[in-house]
Amino acid sequence: MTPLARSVQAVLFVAEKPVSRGELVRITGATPRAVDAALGELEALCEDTGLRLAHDGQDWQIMTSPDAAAYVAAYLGADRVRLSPAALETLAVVAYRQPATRAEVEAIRGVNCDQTFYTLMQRRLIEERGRRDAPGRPILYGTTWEFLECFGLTSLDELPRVLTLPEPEMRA
Amino acid sequence: MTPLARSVQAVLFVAEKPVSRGELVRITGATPRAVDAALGELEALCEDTGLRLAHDGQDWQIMTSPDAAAYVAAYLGADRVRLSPAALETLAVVAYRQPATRAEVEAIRGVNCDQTFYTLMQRRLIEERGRRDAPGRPILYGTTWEFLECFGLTSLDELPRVLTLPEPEMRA
Amino acid sequence: MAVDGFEGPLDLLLELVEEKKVDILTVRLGELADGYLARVRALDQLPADEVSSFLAVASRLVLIKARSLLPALEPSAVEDESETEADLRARLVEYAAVKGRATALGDRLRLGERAFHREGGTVELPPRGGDTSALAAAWTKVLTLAARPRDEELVAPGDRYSVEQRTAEIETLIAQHEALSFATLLVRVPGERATLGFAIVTFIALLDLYRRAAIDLEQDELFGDITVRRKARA
Repeated sequence: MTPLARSVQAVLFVAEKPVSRGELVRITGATPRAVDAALGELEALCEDTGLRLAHDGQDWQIMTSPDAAAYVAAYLGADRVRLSPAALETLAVVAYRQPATRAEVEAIRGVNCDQTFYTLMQRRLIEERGRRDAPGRPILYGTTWEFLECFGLTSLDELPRVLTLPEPEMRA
Repeated sequence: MTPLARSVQAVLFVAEKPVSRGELVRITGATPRAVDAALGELEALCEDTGLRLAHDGQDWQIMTSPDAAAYVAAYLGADRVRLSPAALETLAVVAYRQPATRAEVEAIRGVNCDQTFYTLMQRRLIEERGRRDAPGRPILYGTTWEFLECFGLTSLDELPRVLTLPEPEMRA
Repeated sequence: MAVDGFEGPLDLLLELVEEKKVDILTVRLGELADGYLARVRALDQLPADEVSSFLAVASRLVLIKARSLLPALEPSAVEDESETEADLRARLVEYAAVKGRATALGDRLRLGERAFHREGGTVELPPRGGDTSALAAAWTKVLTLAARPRDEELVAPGDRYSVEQRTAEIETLIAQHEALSFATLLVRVPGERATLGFAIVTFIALLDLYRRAAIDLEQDELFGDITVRRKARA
């Protein structure tokens, strides 16, 4: 393991929230390219261990591996997250289309989604992501780190692929 | 890496304090001898990385490697309080409503707050303040001197005033 | 908000497609119209705020069916493009994909194979540099979330009307009076304006009675009152 990758690993270990690539560059004094390489090295090293390197855009965090979940939950006394089918549908639309407005989610699901948005916000699975530059400037929503964590994903690229139907055009 | 070593690694990773061998045995359901082997495996794996497996008697903990210390200090020194958004929310509820019970904070936030209470207690930002004279005699929490210091306040009266939303009913 | 197991009109329509065991891309949606109306009628209650969306899909299905029965029935210029069968099908396909994804996410959740992060705690530095405005913002956020209405408060039980029940009421009335005005039927409590939910349920009940040939509907002028007339039994 290179010294840089070791330092990045140590910093991500003590961090209490995701650390951006920019911050890693600043702290280590390395070039962005070198930091990327170190992250890649760390990611490969985590394979087959109890830890994973996860990222959301350019923010990075070390997480536990999903197959160790039962033991970690036993240690932490953590509750299992439960979501209604309705909340899961709303979450699915936001996760796969993000950022998305509430009106877009409602257009797709064909129902009012106030309650499910409320539930998902409370559970921190989705969050506000600015506003769309359109009439009324509606709020945009995206998924959170807790979402990745809750579903044991290391990045949004790992979202399960489902169906192979052509996706229709989005009507905002 | 064996599945047991992976699980032990994941548990030690999330733990914010040393975990005893006995606790690891209880959580994993493995024999003490198997847990020892897993710890040995983990120790060997940590060599040449940014992390170390440390122990004090039978208590085990993952720590950062000394040669990464400068970067860890650079990261932590930049802004020492790095509370997760969840921890910040729990702290906000305790700070503005104190004294408050855990059940009250959970009723307001709508989610389980065990972990964030633990973090805040560890960081000495909140502390116990006796018990409420109610069924079950739940523990009351309030903020500490360190909280005032950390946020640069001379007293709680200096907490920023916030909106005038009606305060929600507490369902303790 | 689930309506007898259906989360909205698309959910119900999708189930009908699946019941027929046909491909969503080839099924003739108009053929589902009768089944759809029957299922909506059988629901014991529709929340007032969702009636319109069920109704919108129902009317679209009926229109598609009518066009298939009467090929000469060209779409009028007034109807906007979104009224086509292709558009409804596209929405249904998209919704089916969403359902599949939701199920996949739900499966992951059930497996419980989640990840955990570390909250920190090994470093024994006295905490410093807290941001009071971030703290205040967090408190505001908690208050805002906590102040939002919860599910059980959204629809008061008194505001729920069942189409079944309303249909039965109108049948009783029409048995007593040969003809009634629509305006009369909208009066639930004398002197009080009907709620939108009550009006919509009444309207669906009338459409249903008309479909079953129990009543005739007459309207002399655009936006004029509608006369509901008992239909002579054949």
